[in-house]
Amino acid sequence: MTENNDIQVDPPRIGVFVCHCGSNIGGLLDCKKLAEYAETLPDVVYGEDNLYTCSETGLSSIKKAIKEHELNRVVVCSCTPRTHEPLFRKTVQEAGLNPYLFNFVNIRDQCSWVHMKEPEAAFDKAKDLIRMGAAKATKLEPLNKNIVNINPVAMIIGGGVSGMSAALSLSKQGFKTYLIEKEPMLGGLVNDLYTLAPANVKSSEFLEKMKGEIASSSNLEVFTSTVVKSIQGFVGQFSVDLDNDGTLVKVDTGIIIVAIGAKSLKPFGLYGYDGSNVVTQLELESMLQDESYSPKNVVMIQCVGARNAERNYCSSVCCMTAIKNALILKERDPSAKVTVLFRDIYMPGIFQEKMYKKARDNGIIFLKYSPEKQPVVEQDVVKVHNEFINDVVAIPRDMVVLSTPLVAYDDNKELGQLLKVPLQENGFFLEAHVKLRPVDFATDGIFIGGAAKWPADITESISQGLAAASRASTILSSEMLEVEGATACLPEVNKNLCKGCEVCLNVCPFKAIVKNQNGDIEVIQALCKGCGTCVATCTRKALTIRHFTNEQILSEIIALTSE
Amino acid sequence: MSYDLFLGCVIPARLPFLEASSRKVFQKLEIALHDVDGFSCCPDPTGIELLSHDAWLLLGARNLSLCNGNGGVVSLCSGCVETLKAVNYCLNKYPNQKAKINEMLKDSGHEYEGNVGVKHFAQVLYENIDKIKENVTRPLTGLKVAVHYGCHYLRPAEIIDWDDPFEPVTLDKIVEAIGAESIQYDLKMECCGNPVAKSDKDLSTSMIAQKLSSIQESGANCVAVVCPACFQQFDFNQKEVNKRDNTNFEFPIFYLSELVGLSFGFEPAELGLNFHGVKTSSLIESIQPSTS
Amino acid sequence: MMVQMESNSKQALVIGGGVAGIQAALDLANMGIKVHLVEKKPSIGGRMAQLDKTFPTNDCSICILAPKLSECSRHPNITIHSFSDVQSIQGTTGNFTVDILKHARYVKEDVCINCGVCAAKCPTRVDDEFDRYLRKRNAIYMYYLQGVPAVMTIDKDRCLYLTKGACRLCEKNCDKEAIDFEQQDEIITLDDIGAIIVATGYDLYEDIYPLTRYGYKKHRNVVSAIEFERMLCASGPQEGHVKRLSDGKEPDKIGFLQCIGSRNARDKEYCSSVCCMYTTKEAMIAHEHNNELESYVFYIDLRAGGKGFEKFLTRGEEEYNIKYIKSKISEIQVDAEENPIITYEDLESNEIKQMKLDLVVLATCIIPSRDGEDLADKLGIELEENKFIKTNAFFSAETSKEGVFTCGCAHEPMDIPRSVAEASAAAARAAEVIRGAV
Amino acid sequence: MLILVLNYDFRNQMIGETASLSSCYQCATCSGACPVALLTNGKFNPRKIIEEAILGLDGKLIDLQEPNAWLCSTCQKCVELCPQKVELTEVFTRIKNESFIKGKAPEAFLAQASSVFENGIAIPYSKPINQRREKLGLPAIKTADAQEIQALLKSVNFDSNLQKKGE
Repeated sequence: MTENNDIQVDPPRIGVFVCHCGSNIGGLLDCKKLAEYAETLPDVVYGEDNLYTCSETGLSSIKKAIKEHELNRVVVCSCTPRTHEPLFRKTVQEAGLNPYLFNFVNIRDQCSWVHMKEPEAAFDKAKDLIRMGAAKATKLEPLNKNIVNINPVAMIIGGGVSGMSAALSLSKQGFKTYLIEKEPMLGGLVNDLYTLAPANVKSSEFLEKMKGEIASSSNLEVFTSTVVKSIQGFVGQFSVDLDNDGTLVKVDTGIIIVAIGAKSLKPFGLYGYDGSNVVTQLELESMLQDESYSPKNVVMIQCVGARNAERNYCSSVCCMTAIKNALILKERDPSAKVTVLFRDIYMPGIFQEKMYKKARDNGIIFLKYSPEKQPVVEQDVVKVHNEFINDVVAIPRDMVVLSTPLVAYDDNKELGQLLKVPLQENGFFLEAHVKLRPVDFATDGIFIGGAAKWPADITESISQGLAAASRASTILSSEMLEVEGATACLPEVNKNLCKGCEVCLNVCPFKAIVKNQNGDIEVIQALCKGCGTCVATCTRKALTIRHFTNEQILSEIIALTSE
Repeated sequence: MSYDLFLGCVIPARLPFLEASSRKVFQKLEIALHDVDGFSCCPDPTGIELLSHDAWLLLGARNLSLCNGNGGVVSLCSGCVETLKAVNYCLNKYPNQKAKINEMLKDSGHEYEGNVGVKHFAQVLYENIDKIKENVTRPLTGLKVAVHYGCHYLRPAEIIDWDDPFEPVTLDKIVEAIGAESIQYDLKMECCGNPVAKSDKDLSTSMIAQKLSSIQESGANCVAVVCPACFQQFDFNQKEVNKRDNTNFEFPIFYLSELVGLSFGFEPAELGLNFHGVKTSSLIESIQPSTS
Repeated sequence: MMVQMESNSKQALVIGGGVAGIQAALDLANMGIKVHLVEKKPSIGGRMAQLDKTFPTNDCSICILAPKLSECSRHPNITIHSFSDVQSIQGTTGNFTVDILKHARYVKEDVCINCGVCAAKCPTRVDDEFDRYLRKRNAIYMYYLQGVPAVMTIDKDRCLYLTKGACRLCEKNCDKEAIDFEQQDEIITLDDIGAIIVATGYDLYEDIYPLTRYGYKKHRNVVSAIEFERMLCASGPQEGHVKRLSDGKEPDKIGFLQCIGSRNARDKEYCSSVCCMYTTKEAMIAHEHNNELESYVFYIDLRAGGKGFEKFLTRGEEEYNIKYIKSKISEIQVDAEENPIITYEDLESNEIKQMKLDLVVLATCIIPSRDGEDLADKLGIELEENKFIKTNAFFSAETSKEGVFTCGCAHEPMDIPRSVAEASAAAARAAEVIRGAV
Repeated sequence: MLILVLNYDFRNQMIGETASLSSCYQCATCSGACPVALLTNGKFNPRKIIEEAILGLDGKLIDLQEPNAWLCSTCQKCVELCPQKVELTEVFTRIKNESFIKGKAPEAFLAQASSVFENGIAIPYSKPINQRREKLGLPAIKTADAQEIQALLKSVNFDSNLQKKGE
């Protein structure tokens, strides 16, 4: 537990640390002067500037100052709590302070960056911000984090290769695992593929092996023809209602992994798409299942319905799919004439670039077109304006194959709502941080892998499935978990103010507020993210939010206007 | 050491003084050159090959089949060297072509195995650079040479298999070995433009004009070449450039063998320097005041 | 994490302390598994620590990495072995014994507080590797400002005392008595290693191959992308104000040349995967410093398949004055003012154009770690033809040896999100082995 | 308007035995490095020739001579720099060989070829040259028997193609 009773909380003794952030802040603002200014403020007993307060050097300096100057409040004036608050809280905690006796002042994103052209005004603003931060610090109260018990059970939604990989790993790690698939069989999109790039393996053989492993895992339970009806609870303690072919199944789980994949776009109305002589790559895959199928003149068109205003993204798997299929056609009949019309060839890395080279060397022709001058599919030929010679070339064809992007399932919206996780503009799931938290959701205990997040090939889907399993395992491996303490609550003394109007219930984006059996409003602490929406809307001022109390916020406003 | 000598067409029939200086230098270095009867045009890799690859391969193979010297064949011309090396390369890489060509050669009594080594005369000189140094009696101190490697001396590197295709050193080292200074210039590795004269004379003139300007900027006082096509382009066409562009380039153009010959103490007249388009005498006089 | 699940005595070894190795170590540690993280450099952080910003969000790289560095250093389940190499490995999956060679840094790690007094007193100035030789450091130095562990290291090849036997100014000036010239290289033996993750990242093409056709290292206004990254970086040698190395002038026109060394049958045949994107990011950041900047990106194919990448390129064109020109550049000339000049074909008009630039940035190829072959020998794993670690085509964490996993650029060039995801994937696989090995 | 149709036969002829042509990914290294392309501002364009060869556009390359492959200086810079090891000059040679067959070779090439056909060598020895050779102390040269060379050249139809000039 995080109680630190050994340090006297009153009267406030505040230490202020002003970070240069290299030259991000220090290049514009005189941080030394700001630290000196801070020392003139009420209750501030120590001020210091650091090149990088977040560096090990800066952090040990904070700890040293807490000891030497008997600080009981720490204010860091630097970047953003979004990335750095956990670090500084942990640091003061290590020095014996309650982590909530730390206050963050953002003088970078909200000052030095945005007022780059006005250094003097920015300096004054930084002083205001620091004064406000110190004033709030005097009002900070120690808080305890909430504890949640972890149910060491995993549930994966989606039984494609990504979900299967996640399920296998978690079950091998010893966790009871449920794998939910809406279709009657596992395998997802791979069921519809003939072979898998880049290793040219038959999809069916690949899937059989994986399904076999799943079948022989004793603690892994598969529900096919099953969809999620409702999800209650929070990290460590989710309870999920499943609809298994009409039967209600209740499952309790500690974590949830979303791996529902994506679907291939049907290009209705484009290039004379008819599903027989003008088909998608996915349809070609099933035609290739017939090993005698071997068309003579094939033209493939890339980026059909992608990289345009409506879908402003590269689906990243289509070039590889087209090239793989083109190579199969060439292997079946070396005299087959296969031309790929492309905008940019997306074949990054080692395996894929090599495949692209092999395709050219095997006689597959690649021809660049521009989105302004789209190819025209005619009866016997495809006419295309070739960017490389600035002329129109006619290519004989009996088959046209359209490479369409992977697009998000419509189901994403509904599942997103059930899970309370966001989607991005193209309808794919939005992870916590695109760079460093690629398989986490911002919501604790829920993870994402595979094409449901963004178009991904087999290798990446498997890798992300395993990654989600790893992230899930970090939670499932503990019996208990600490969650945010700066949450909303209905204090005992305010209970009589609440008239049960339920406005808070409806505005809470995390569905953290319920009316309990007694008809009283209750905030489920493990679900509350401390956003404050309920407090702002509470007509009776009954709800309050810890760490952002009225008193604390007023102290900032008063400090702002005091100079 | 001895080599068969492949003279090609241009040098013996148009620029025999280049042959003279080369023979003298080789003699001094005690490298024997055997004259072989019956060579045809190599044929020209910038002419005949472009019309008929088969004809080029056929005559090239025939020429190679006539060589029997122990050290292989040496040529004074980069074009001939390229043809002979490329024919070798091609026949050895594609046995079916070798069989076809030998079948065609059978009637005239020739057969080519594909095993004659081909060298450029500058390559032989470089391989004997220590001997060159020993023979220098009048170092060319004060000569600031813009070395022009020319394309076919170096490329295609896989076939020529000699110096670096873009950062060559051999000719510079020979120039330095005889006491002259090799001057770097921006367009050093560019083509002289000779081959395009057959299709666009003006373009060809522009190419040599560019090179000459670049050489002028560098402060060099003469140019060294190792190919008769380059030689003609630089030496005889300098006045074409001056006429067209109203410039006044007057760079003496030396064959590498001539420079080596001068450093060995041969008199300019012995080397045939008087046959050059751009006069060489005053420059030579300025660095080697005549003893006579 | 509060209460860890009881775990068996098997531990994990992660080789390489870049973002991939760090993520793998953190995941395993948070699962309750003890991890040894071995880094050959004096501090962990790897390449990501050298970057200025990261695409496509343009987050400050070190700012988002630093919390992870700290988390590693304070995590009770992680032991960082910095300035260390793997010496030898014995055993099989579930039961490896590993010898680590910890190089003497001549500074006591547990005593040094990184106050910097020693460096201020050190008389020897040498080129700083972390800053790509664009700045000097002292013979006693921090590998980089935010480095973890945050302790000094003495460069034994440059230290006056260690090379010539006289000086010891650092020692005299260290209040903490942290300097220890008697320190020796030491072998640390780790028993009970259940699984190994190799996350050794990549090396830079320009450190090995000469690039003479581009005048790299000859023309001062031709720099490599990582150098430009340091030039852009607020904590870098130019403090984020990009200046030409020849004359200190702020560039108004920058050429970015793609595929330098890569996608080339004479050189590295593979695609480095990340250059189209980081080039766009670099051009954007440079534009934020100088609104007059024109950027020209010379490419073969624009490869923007990741999440939000295509949009990122569009933003570059529309808002940051970036022009993308499909033409590979094979040569750089310079004029008398050392302005790079390039010749290229404009495919729209089929004209051949020459462009005078203020600065050229080379997007050089990602190449396998130079120590890769040696390490692969010790581990008994296979490399593929380019000398990256050979992996299963579909299960990218699997090397040719059971119990040894890999992630990130050690096996194929890739961006940070994929490296991080792969790191977690490798951690999952390592955890399976360790937990199944009871 | 000329309709350009992808002609596989011509493409295959252009690919030839070495097959390096098909590796091209149109990066434009060649056109950016070519000295003739620069001087003609892209009128001669090695990249475009290669793309047309890949697509088998004989109508462009042979009938229209667009771009004109005869302008190549054979400097081999492109061959050396091509990141896909395409033997560009070899492809140009195939185009020019085909043009020769179709009577589309420039006059100066035909003149040189005629001399080789007639004499076995490109430049016959004139009297003044022989005198000069003597003065320089050079030996007399015995070149190939012209009849023999003619017979060999006839075996590859060199003579009949030579007659096609101006057709």
